[in-house]
Amino acid sequence: MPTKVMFLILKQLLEKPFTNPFPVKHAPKNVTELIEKVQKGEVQINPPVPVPEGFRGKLHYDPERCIGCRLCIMVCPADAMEWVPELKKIRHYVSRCMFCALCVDVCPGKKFPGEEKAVKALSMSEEFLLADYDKYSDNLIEEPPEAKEKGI
Amino acid sequence: MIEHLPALVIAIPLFGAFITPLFRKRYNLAALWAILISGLTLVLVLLLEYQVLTKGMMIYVFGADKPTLVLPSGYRVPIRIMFQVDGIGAFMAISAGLMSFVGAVYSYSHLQKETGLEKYYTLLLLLTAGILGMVLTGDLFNLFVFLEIASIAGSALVGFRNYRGEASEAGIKYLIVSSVASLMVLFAVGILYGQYGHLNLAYLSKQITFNPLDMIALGLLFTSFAMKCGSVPMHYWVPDAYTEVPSGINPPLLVSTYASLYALFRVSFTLFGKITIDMATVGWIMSILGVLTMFIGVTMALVQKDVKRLMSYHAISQTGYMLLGVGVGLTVFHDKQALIEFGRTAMAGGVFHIINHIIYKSLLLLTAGALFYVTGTRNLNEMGGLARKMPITTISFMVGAAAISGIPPFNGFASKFLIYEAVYKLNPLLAIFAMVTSILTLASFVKVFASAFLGPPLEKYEKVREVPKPMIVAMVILAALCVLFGLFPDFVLDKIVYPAVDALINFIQYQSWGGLA
Amino acid sequence: MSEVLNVEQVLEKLKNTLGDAMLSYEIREYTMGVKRQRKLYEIWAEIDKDAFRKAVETIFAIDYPHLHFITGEDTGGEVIKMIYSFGIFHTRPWGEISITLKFDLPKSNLILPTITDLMMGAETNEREIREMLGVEFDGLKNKRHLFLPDDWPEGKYPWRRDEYGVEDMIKHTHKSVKEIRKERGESG
Amino acid sequence: MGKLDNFKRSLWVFHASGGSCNACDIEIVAALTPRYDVERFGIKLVGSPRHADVLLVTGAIPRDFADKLRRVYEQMPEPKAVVVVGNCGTSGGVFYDSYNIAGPIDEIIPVDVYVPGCPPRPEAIIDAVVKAWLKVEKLEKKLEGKEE
Amino acid sequence: MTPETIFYSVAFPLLGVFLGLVYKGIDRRISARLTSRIGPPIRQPFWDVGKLLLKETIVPKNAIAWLFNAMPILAFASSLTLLLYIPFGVLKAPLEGYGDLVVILYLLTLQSLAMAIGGFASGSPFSSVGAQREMVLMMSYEMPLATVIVGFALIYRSFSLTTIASTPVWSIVSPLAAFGVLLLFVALLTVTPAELAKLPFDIAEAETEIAEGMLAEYSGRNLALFYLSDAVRGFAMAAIEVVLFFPFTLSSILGLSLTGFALYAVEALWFLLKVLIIYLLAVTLVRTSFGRFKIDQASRIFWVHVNLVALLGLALIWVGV
Amino acid sequence: MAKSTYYIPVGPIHPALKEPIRVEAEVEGEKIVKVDVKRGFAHRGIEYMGMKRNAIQTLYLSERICGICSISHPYAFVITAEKALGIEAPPRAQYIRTIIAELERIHSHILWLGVIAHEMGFDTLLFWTWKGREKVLDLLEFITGNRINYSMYMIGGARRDLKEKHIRAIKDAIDYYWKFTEHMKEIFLSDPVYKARTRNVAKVSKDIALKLNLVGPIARAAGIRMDVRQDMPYDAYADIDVRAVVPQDIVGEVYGDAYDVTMVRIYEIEQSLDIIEYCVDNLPEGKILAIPNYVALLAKIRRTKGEAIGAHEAPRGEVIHYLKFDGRDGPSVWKVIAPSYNNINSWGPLLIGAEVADIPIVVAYIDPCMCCNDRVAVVKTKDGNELGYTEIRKKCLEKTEKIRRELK
Ligand code: SF4
Ligand code: SF4
Ligand code: SF4
Ligand code: SF4
Ligand code: SF4
Ligand code: SF4
Ligand code: SF4
Ligand code: SF4
Repeated sequence: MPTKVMFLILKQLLEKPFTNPFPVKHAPKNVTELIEKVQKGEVQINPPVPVPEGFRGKLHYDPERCIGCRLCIMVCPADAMEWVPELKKIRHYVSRCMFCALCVDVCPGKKFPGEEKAVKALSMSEEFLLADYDKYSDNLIEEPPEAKEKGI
Repeated sequence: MIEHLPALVIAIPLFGAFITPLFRKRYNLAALWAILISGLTLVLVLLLEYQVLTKGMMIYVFGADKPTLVLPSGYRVPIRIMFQVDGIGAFMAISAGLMSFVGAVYSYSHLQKETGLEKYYTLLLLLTAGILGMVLTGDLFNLFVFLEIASIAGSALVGFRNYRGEASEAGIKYLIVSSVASLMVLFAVGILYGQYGHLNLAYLSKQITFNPLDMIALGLLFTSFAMKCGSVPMHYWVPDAYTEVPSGINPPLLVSTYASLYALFRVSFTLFGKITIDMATVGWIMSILGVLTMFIGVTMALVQKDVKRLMSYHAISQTGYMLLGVGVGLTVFHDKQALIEFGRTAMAGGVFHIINHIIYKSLLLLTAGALFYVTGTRNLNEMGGLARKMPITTISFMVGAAAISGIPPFNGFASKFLIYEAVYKLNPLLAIFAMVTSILTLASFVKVFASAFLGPPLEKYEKVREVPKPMIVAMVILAALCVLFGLFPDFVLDKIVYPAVDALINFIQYQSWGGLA
Repeated sequence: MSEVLNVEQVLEKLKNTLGDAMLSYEIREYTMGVKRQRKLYEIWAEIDKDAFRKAVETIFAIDYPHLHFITGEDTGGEVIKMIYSFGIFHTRPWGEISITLKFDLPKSNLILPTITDLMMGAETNEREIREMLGVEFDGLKNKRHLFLPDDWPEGKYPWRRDEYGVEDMIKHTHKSVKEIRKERGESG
Repeated sequence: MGKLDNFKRSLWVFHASGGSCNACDIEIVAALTPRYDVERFGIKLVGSPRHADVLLVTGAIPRDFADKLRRVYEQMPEPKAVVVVGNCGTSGGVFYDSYNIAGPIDEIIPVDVYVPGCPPRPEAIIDAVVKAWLKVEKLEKKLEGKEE
Repeated sequence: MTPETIFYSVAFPLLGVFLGLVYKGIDRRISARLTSRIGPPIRQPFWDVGKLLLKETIVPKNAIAWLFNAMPILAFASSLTLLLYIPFGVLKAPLEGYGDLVVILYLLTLQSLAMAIGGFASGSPFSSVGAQREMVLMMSYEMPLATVIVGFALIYRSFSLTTIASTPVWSIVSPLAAFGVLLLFVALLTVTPAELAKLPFDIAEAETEIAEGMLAEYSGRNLALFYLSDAVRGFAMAAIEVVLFFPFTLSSILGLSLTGFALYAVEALWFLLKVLIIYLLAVTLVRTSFGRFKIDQASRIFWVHVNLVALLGLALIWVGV
Repeated sequence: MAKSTYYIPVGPIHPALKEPIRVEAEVEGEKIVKVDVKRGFAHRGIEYMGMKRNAIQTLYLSERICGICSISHPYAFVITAEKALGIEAPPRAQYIRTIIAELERIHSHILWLGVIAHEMGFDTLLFWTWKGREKVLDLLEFITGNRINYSMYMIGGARRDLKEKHIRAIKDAIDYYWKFTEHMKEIFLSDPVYKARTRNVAKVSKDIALKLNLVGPIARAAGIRMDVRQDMPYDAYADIDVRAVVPQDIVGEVYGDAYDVTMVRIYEIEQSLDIIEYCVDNLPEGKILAIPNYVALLAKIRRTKGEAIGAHEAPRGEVIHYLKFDGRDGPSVWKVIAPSYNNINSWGPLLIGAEVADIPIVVAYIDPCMCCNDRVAVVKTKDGNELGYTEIRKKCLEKTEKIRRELK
């Protein structure tokens, strides 16, 4: 019984697949080797679907710019910011964040001498490939470097 | 000695039956006695078959100086009662001997809780004797007498558990059906006797002219035997009887049913064998009845919830295969070429199916009995998860179910395959129906299997154990036969089935008492 | 279909049937639209709790309503403020009039008549309120828990702000990495 | 050829969701659809935990769901892995101070890979697959090391 | 049994398993392409099986262990036996003469049956519903299947597949009967997805309805066996269709006069190609372009529509032969 | 079949339900004779949490009620809050909000079509529709910065403006979807299997729909002309005369079954396209936030007392919020009614007498939003297999340790 779907799929058979073959087309035999090769530049990885401008990826925190106003903590819906009283800075947990960028909106930031405008301490990066074995890994926590060193 | 075999085969169980009541209250002894007697009978019928195979048809004339003397000096007509054992008769006798033995073994522990067992075993042996008489006799009136014996013993057994209302009712039903059938037989016998003045089958078959009265006689015989073998549309008594009878009796009772089928074949092939014109019609009627029987039987079975009742409907359905196989043979009985091409095969299928069916259906009914034995119910909805408790019963059931559904390599396949292979040549629809029935049968048995044996364990059957040894032995014997017959069908076909079929086909030989006259 | 009334007429009907039981009432209007501004009307009424059933029946008599929600507020005092909101004349463009009934239900006698006999679908709402606030509905057939498990402890009602509340059941899932690092011995 | 080679290239996934907002769940489904097509890695969504190699969990796991999740995890045959998709499963996320959350998931069953995001893009889920492969390879190396 | 037969009996099943998996791989790849995806590599089924063999095999507490474990073996064994009855190109079937279409019918049934019993034996409600559906479905499609078989028996006056394969059916029937054969082909094509438990008749394994149905409780080695028997069955079914309806040899079409090994090789490849085409048509295309029917709808389709087609075909053949 | 009744638990983890809910069905053969729906496996107590947080946090919490139509709850929330606080969003923001909501409707309806096809094993259609859906997701990501959970709304406006490039992308997508919808109509409404599986399945009459308080496409498929965008318009809908899409207007007759729902949804996509076109063409100029400073906003909330009811027509039906501000920077009472809250009412009556195979369709056809639904806590008394749990917990900790060491 030929149906419309049949025509549809036959047409699709002739078209190029819609799939974006990120990162490689099929499962590689050995990923470790593959990654080494990629690092050496021998193999190219297919990029993911590009993110648009204004994409809300992992939050980037620049402690230098932070004035410790705690506005970000006030608005954060996910309690992703932790106040570090010893440093009067904050610590951000990527694994708690809901990527709403409210904190970015409210952050006043700091103006360094010679700059025209204050630059926010918080910004949204384009990084979104965040899978990790440990939710407390360094990659998933944004904090002033000394916070980790001193264990505060 | 050997020449007295046919008489001994009847005499031993009869003798056994009369002795059994002496074991009042000592039921175990009675059971052992019955096992002994039926075992002996089994040995005798096997010997009988051997004789028939090697020496040809056996004749035994009661009261004659020499048992083989059919026509004592000067007579042109046989006057004495005689047994005439040909292939098909011996074939049926084997079934009977085997099944009463198995039934007796099974009953040993199955019925321990009942009372009045000496009567039970008496009846069992009587039933055996009746069946054997029916299939061995060469005399029409004698056939009637043995039919009566088997019927009465049968109905008493059906009603054996008379403390159950259903059992008594089923017994009475069985008795009524049997009496009606017997009356019709008697009437037919009367018609024939009135016309030809003789009762000897072989002699009658030579004389028959097929005048209107004969036609009536044929009709009466056909109807009554069809009724007794549970063909549609007169199948209503079967489920009741099979369900209510103690499971140990199921095997011989099955044989007694097929003894009627035998009688039907005997009448159609031998008695009216030389009537060339209308045999095709009778054959067609038989085939169509067969298809209807198998189809109606199986559809009725699909909706049953009582295990034994369900299996009884399958028994009806399976009878259809036999009718179909033999019916197709009968249809082309007088078309030599077609007979050789497929008629004989079809008949072989039908006849082979008789013994196969007796074996696996007995097996199934015995497993049903085992289920009843441990659960105290026949309602499928109340059973479940028994496979882990009763592995041997489970396997026996699986073998039986596979066999009845015609799955290779079990015996059901062997005979059904012959039927498929031959039947489509007469009419393809017949084969399709036969195949579909098999599948429906399969579905139905999977259902039984699933609800009784599979599924999560039920609390109330926590303490259930496998059934006692004798029951297991009985089941295992039959299961083994299912497999053996399925694996080596050629042996069975050569040794007992084709001789039986040829006996039906070569009615001339029967008419001449094996050439003795 | 019943006759379409405007908001004043609806209010009039309510006033007529309830009489003194109508403690206070108000028609709120909201202007919607940028290019073509038009108005929407809502009736907010405070009633006596004994007149509740009558009020609902009146609404059903005007038009088969759409039940917006049933809720209640426990302000921590002696009463629970019940709020019933219905919409009538929905299915008509700009026509839906929302009627909100508010009344105080004393905690000493948290019993209300059901409205499931008038509207089957209200069962969900009533069962929710029953388990959330502990309000019994007289005539509610299915009293099994809706959201809460069947073995929910007696006398715990999540929306209550008194001793029947669930304040003690809160779990804060976030842990500071400070402790984690200490546990793992990663930092000094 | 490593012992777990076949395992790596044929991951069958069972998806359990409890107390998620569904965004992660639909991104998981999206990962199956033509744009991302994880089937090209041999990944298949299966309907029974008995067939699964990987348990994908989303959501903050309400208290009475925790039991179910544990049961599903136990039903899976070894070797198996757990991947948590989304921040509310990873840490509780926005639902951090509810009185009804048994999560985060790692307090209920052991987790192998986390996929932060709210919701993560389908590619991030694929990235998690790559991370899982790496983990399997590490395990493989260790097994080989032992055998020698 | 000659040594040759024994050799075939070992080699054929191995080859069959291999081909079954390859065809499954191709099927998945093409199906992916039909839906605009890249799809898994063709070797994927091998990895799947390897993976399953590596996994723990769990027997659920509620299951009846011995039956539960026996059924996958039965299914696999029967699918392997099935292969032994199929003539492979011009090669004769190892078991030719030992059985034929009817046996094949039963072997096909046996696999569904093993799955159903396994499902019942797992003691899970999903599996039981799945198994029940399988039984209902089986009852429904068996009649058209039987009709097809009887139809062929009518033409060849034999059930033997080798006899059937030796002469193309189209060359020995009248035009009327040829039309009948065509109808039988249509019926058989419709039965194929049901027989293989593929869409639109994968009712017994409906993932979204009853959690993979009969197989819900299976894992590890047992699941691998079912997986393999499913693969083999797919190949075998397509092969049977080729043997029944398109037994044309390449040499007869092109008039080649090959002998010996070359003949076998060429014909074997040709046969594989034909099987692939049928496989893609009857399985891949159909399963990709349909949704799942409900069990009663499927039942009705087979009992009424497909049966009518098949019986009409049979009638035409009967008249035409 | 032999056992006359089986007991089939569906869920809470079940392939048909990516979301947890438990339907316990007693089945005779294939017929369902008794149903019991157990909700509560997705309770996160959001309303409760919202009553403790500030309004901005609560607004974003409301976005996580549901990720499928992630903008619906924020939309209802901002409308309610604006009504209660007396804030009026700038016209441009109103139009932008409407555009986002309608884009979301497109993605959500296509999602539903794919899902219901998937429920009947029709994965081809799932793949095809979702392939088409990627376009609107890309567009939404382009506009808002994320594929799902757009974080676009704010009390008193919207957070991101539409630029020229966005408008171009929207127009492009609209063209694409006019064609795609046409295809969908052809394929869904003509496919024999699809029709066989949906026609007369999950059938509700108009009367029953009213009595069960059903909302959204299901109510409309039953012939009730209800649509918040028409009955109580807000934002840009107030300028457009939106009319409820009902089957009687499309084909002249009403079955109220899953097939009609399909039809309604497909035609609503077209309606959405019309609305977006109008909004894009008539987009007012101006600012997008009434109070751009969040701190000031929170301060205003703290100062204001008020209550209001607000509704938005989500893809699945009406979302109603009730908010009461009482001197805190967050709501003191927050009540959320999601469409599925009402629509799940239909499962009981619909499932009885249906077949097992229909469960997923009945369940999926209302497109349940358990997340919206289970707003309430479920706490179990402490018993059960505590031991098993501790063991797992131990294993889990050991494993963490191991992994951590391995990865060093
Ligand atoms: S992006 Fe949102 S959730 Fe994440 S830290 Fe900022 S405010 Fe909190
Ligand atoms: S990150 Fe920004 S908002 Fe947060 S404390 Fe620092 S300056 Fe203030
Ligand atoms: S992580 Fe975020 S997007 Fe994912 S389910 Fe949880 S709340 Fe939703
Ligand atoms: S200890 Fe490890 S395994 Fe356990 S919850 Fe934490 S991260 Fe997960
Ligand atoms: S209906 Fe949707 S959410 Fe539910 S299982 Fe199917 S695809 Fe998943
Ligand atoms: S129902 Fe929705 S809004 Fe309410 S608590 Fe649950 S998830 Fe949150
Ligand atoms: S209706 Fe459903 S999808 Fe829409 S916002 Fe509510 S929960 Fe989410
Ligand atoms: S359950 Fe409803 S609200 Fe929740 S994610 Fe699903 S559709 Fe959205």
